[in-house]
Amino acid sequence: MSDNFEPRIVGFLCNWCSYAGADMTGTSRIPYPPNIRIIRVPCSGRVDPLFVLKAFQEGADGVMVLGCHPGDCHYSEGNYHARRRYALMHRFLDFVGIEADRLCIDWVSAAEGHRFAQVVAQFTAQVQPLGPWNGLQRRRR
Amino acid sequence: MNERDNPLRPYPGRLVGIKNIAQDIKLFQIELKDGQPFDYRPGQFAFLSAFGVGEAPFGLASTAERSPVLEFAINRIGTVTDALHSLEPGAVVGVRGPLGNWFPLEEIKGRNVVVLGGGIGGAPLRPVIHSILDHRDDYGKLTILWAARTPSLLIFTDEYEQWAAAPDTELHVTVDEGDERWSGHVGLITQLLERVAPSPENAVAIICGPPIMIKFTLLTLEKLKFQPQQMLMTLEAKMKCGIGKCGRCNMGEKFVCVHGPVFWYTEVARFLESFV
Amino acid sequence: MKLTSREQLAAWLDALMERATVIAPRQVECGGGSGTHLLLYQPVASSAEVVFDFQRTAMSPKGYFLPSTEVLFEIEKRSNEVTLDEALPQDEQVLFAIRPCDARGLRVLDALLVEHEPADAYYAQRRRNTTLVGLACPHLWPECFCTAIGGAPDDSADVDIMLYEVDGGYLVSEITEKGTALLAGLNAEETDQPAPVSDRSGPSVPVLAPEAWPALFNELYWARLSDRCLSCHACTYVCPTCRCFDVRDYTRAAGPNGIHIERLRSWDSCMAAAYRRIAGGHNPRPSKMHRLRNRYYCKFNYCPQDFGAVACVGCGRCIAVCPVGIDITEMLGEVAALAATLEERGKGKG
Amino acid sequence: MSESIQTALRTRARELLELGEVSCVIGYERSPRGRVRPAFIYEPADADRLVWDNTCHHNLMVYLHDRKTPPRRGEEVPRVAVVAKPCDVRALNVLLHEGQIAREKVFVIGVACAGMCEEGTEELQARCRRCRERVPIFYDALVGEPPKVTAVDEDWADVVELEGMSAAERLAFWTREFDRCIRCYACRQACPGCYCFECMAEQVDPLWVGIAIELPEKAFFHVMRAYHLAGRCVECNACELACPMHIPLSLLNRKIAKEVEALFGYRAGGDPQTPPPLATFRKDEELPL
Repeated sequence: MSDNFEPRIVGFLCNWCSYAGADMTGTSRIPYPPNIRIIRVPCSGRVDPLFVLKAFQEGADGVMVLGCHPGDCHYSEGNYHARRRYALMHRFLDFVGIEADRLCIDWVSAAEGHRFAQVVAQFTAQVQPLGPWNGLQRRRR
Repeated sequence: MNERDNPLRPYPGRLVGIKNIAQDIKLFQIELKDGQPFDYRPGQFAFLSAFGVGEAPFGLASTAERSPVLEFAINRIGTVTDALHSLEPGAVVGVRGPLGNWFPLEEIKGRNVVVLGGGIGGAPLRPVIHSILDHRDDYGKLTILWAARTPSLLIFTDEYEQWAAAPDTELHVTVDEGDERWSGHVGLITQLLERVAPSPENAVAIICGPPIMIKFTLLTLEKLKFQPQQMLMTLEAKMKCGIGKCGRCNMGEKFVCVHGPVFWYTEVARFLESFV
Repeated sequence: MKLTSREQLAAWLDALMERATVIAPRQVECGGGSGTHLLLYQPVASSAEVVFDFQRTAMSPKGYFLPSTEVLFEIEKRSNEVTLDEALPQDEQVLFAIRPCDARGLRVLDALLVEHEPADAYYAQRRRNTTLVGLACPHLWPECFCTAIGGAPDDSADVDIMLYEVDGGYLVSEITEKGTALLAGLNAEETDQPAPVSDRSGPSVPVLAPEAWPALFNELYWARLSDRCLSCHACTYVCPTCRCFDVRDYTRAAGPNGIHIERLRSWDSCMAAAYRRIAGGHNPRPSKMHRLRNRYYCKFNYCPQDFGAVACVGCGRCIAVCPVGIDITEMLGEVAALAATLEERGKGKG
Repeated sequence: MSESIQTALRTRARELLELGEVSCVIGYERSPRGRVRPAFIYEPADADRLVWDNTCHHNLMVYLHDRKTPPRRGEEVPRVAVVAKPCDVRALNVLLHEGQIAREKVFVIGVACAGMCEEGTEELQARCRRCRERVPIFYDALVGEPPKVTAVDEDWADVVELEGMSAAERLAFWTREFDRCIRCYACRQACPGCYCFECMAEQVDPLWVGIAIELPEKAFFHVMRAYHLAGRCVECNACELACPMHIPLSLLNRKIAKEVEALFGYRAGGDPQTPPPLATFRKDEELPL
């Protein structure tokens, strides 16, 4: 894959932690890859696997789900559910041909501006060599 | 190919006016672009497209006689109506029609007319009322029974005064459930109908509303000695084409879109499938 | 009548593929080498792909006239301006080896979609653009009952060209001018040999006359019959005459110059629970009894009244495909028996 | 063996109907074409229509969803009897856990099962060769003796084979398979675990999938359906057997079952108490992400 491919990444960010973390990254003027398109969600537990698959079908090359660190969920257990869900989803999507490396679930707190930048950079670098995702999509007529 | 040859093609119309007429109900005024001919009669319907979402059928709430502008009263209840409600004046919508049959207003000239409208079902009855009012001498007594679940759901309230003031015309309004500002009748349209008790003598009843309202209104009319051949109704069904192809709106062998939406009770009573 | 060999027929097909899309029975491998196959009408790139000897395809060829999904309009929307483009099909198609029952299915669809005005422009255009090359069945196959419903395994009424397999190749009968034109280039010799008559013996399936159906509408029978129905869409999708559809818009791309929308039409099925449910939740056909009964009435009572044709051609696909063994011929038999019983009972009372 | 089971089934069904214990017995019968299909017996005299053999593969639990509400408003939900193989009972367990079925409304006629055969052969279905549960976990009446069948070890060979491919090869595989789908929903309708009032595939607001019968919609439906059955699918294979396009749906379900077992040590339908793995969690668990 060409080196100048810029993956399109959709990030589902929990309102109470990673979204605020991303804010912190911005206000602290920490650079991070512009590849991520952020969608704010109330909790990582709200991220239905439907959203992830839909994102892939609508043109995402990678999808991130970022929630509160285990134990810190604003709703006490949403991220525990998300953890189980995506541990499985990961492996399943890989099985139908969407490489496991295109999906990431991680934890970023509201105070971790640096960590947010780092996680996004890491994931972008991980998706980049995979090239664009265009499987299971509509045939051009 | 001639554009007219594709019956699924919508024609662009511009929203020239949008009025809030009740809770979640707006009156859309549409001017067809490029002078597209659109000859329609009371009772007919058209498909409106909210481009990007899809199209759905709506009864025409206006008469060609009063204005070249087409009017539709639309309740926000599904995806298409939701999209229509989000539009601003000036927006372009698609119009496909007119479709279906119409009220036999010529046929019932000289007779007393009882109009029974329930909720948004009043929309296709407005052209009936307008036509009768505009040709007042051609018809006998006009009795309008108008109902909604709550006062905030009553449609065309700004016209009530005018309707009631017309010669030989009565307007009775009821709501299932009143509020602190409501001083009118409270109760179902069937109760109102029993109270008003219009005479079946030389009369025709015209009904539109939710299926359950039509069902019980028919029963009450029967109690008042209306015969099936004196009752007209317009039915609603899910439709995708409006031209008898998509197969969705049949009641037995009848398609609401082409054999209706206006039916005599005598026809409906012969349907294999119930409309409720 | 002409006589041609399979090799000559194949050569003609290969030449035809240069100028038209040829759709023919093709073996499709399933499950990645698990050994199962399906026979489907598909566009073919070479006569080598064509299966000449077959019973029936899993799907009827109706999808080449009323596609499972098609674009009705391409719509461009810029602030308050909208332009609409009809996406009318232009390609010339040849449907090779269509069975007489499937061709008859197109006649039913014609009655509904073309003759019943206004005509469906898309379907009508595809019909005009397509030449039908029929292939007679030597006899009825398992589940077939075309003869019970007015058809025949060698009925050439609805095709442009009819092929009959005979010793040494195929007899070619030119039915229409369109067919004659298509045959140009076929290497064949004139022959006096008459078309073989297929064996018409098949199951005896009594088909109740359309006017006899309404009396049975409220019988408990329909609830009992539909007990095992799963309310899936399989029978309606494989059926050569089912034509219900849904229409919806899709926004495909949005840019600074506006958005690109497609208005799509897709197959839909009267078996779906939500098929008649209106915005607001009311559903006049709430149970699977209502829906299965409607399907059969549509075929044997409504369509004859509305469009002048029984909407069943006896292809047997719905029987073969039903995961729970609902059998339209069994239903027809039971309905006829039920009608007879009711009539007896009526006489008894009279 | 089949014959004695069949006789016992008929006797039991007749009894239940005669005593008025149940309004209907859901079992299997032979169609006039000779194939086994679901049967609904309402009269004791019809009990002899019931059959049992190694082609009774339908999971009849799916029909219990039709009987969750009374036939007329205000009436009581009638009790039914249902013929259940061990795998079917696991599906029933899932439904019981999810509060779909009232246990007292179902009389389970459990059948000791020697396995079902592949269509038109005498060869056991792969899932039946692996089955270690020849007698249902629970029942109200048991018919038949535990058969002496030695189960082969579960090696997930079918799943492992696909796992061994490259992602691109897997994508090509599933593109080919999903492409044949006609969106007839036979898989979903045959599945006891798929009982949503409105399936995400047909939901219009929000519109997740849409009406098109094209690859994206087909793939979306199958992937999400399999995922929705994670920890709930009992591998009865009703979906695959119902599929008119021969899509190897069991591969999707089994991949998930394999991962669910590896991650959470859970197998669906074991009992009506344990919540499925995606409806619960452990705070201290370490999951590979």
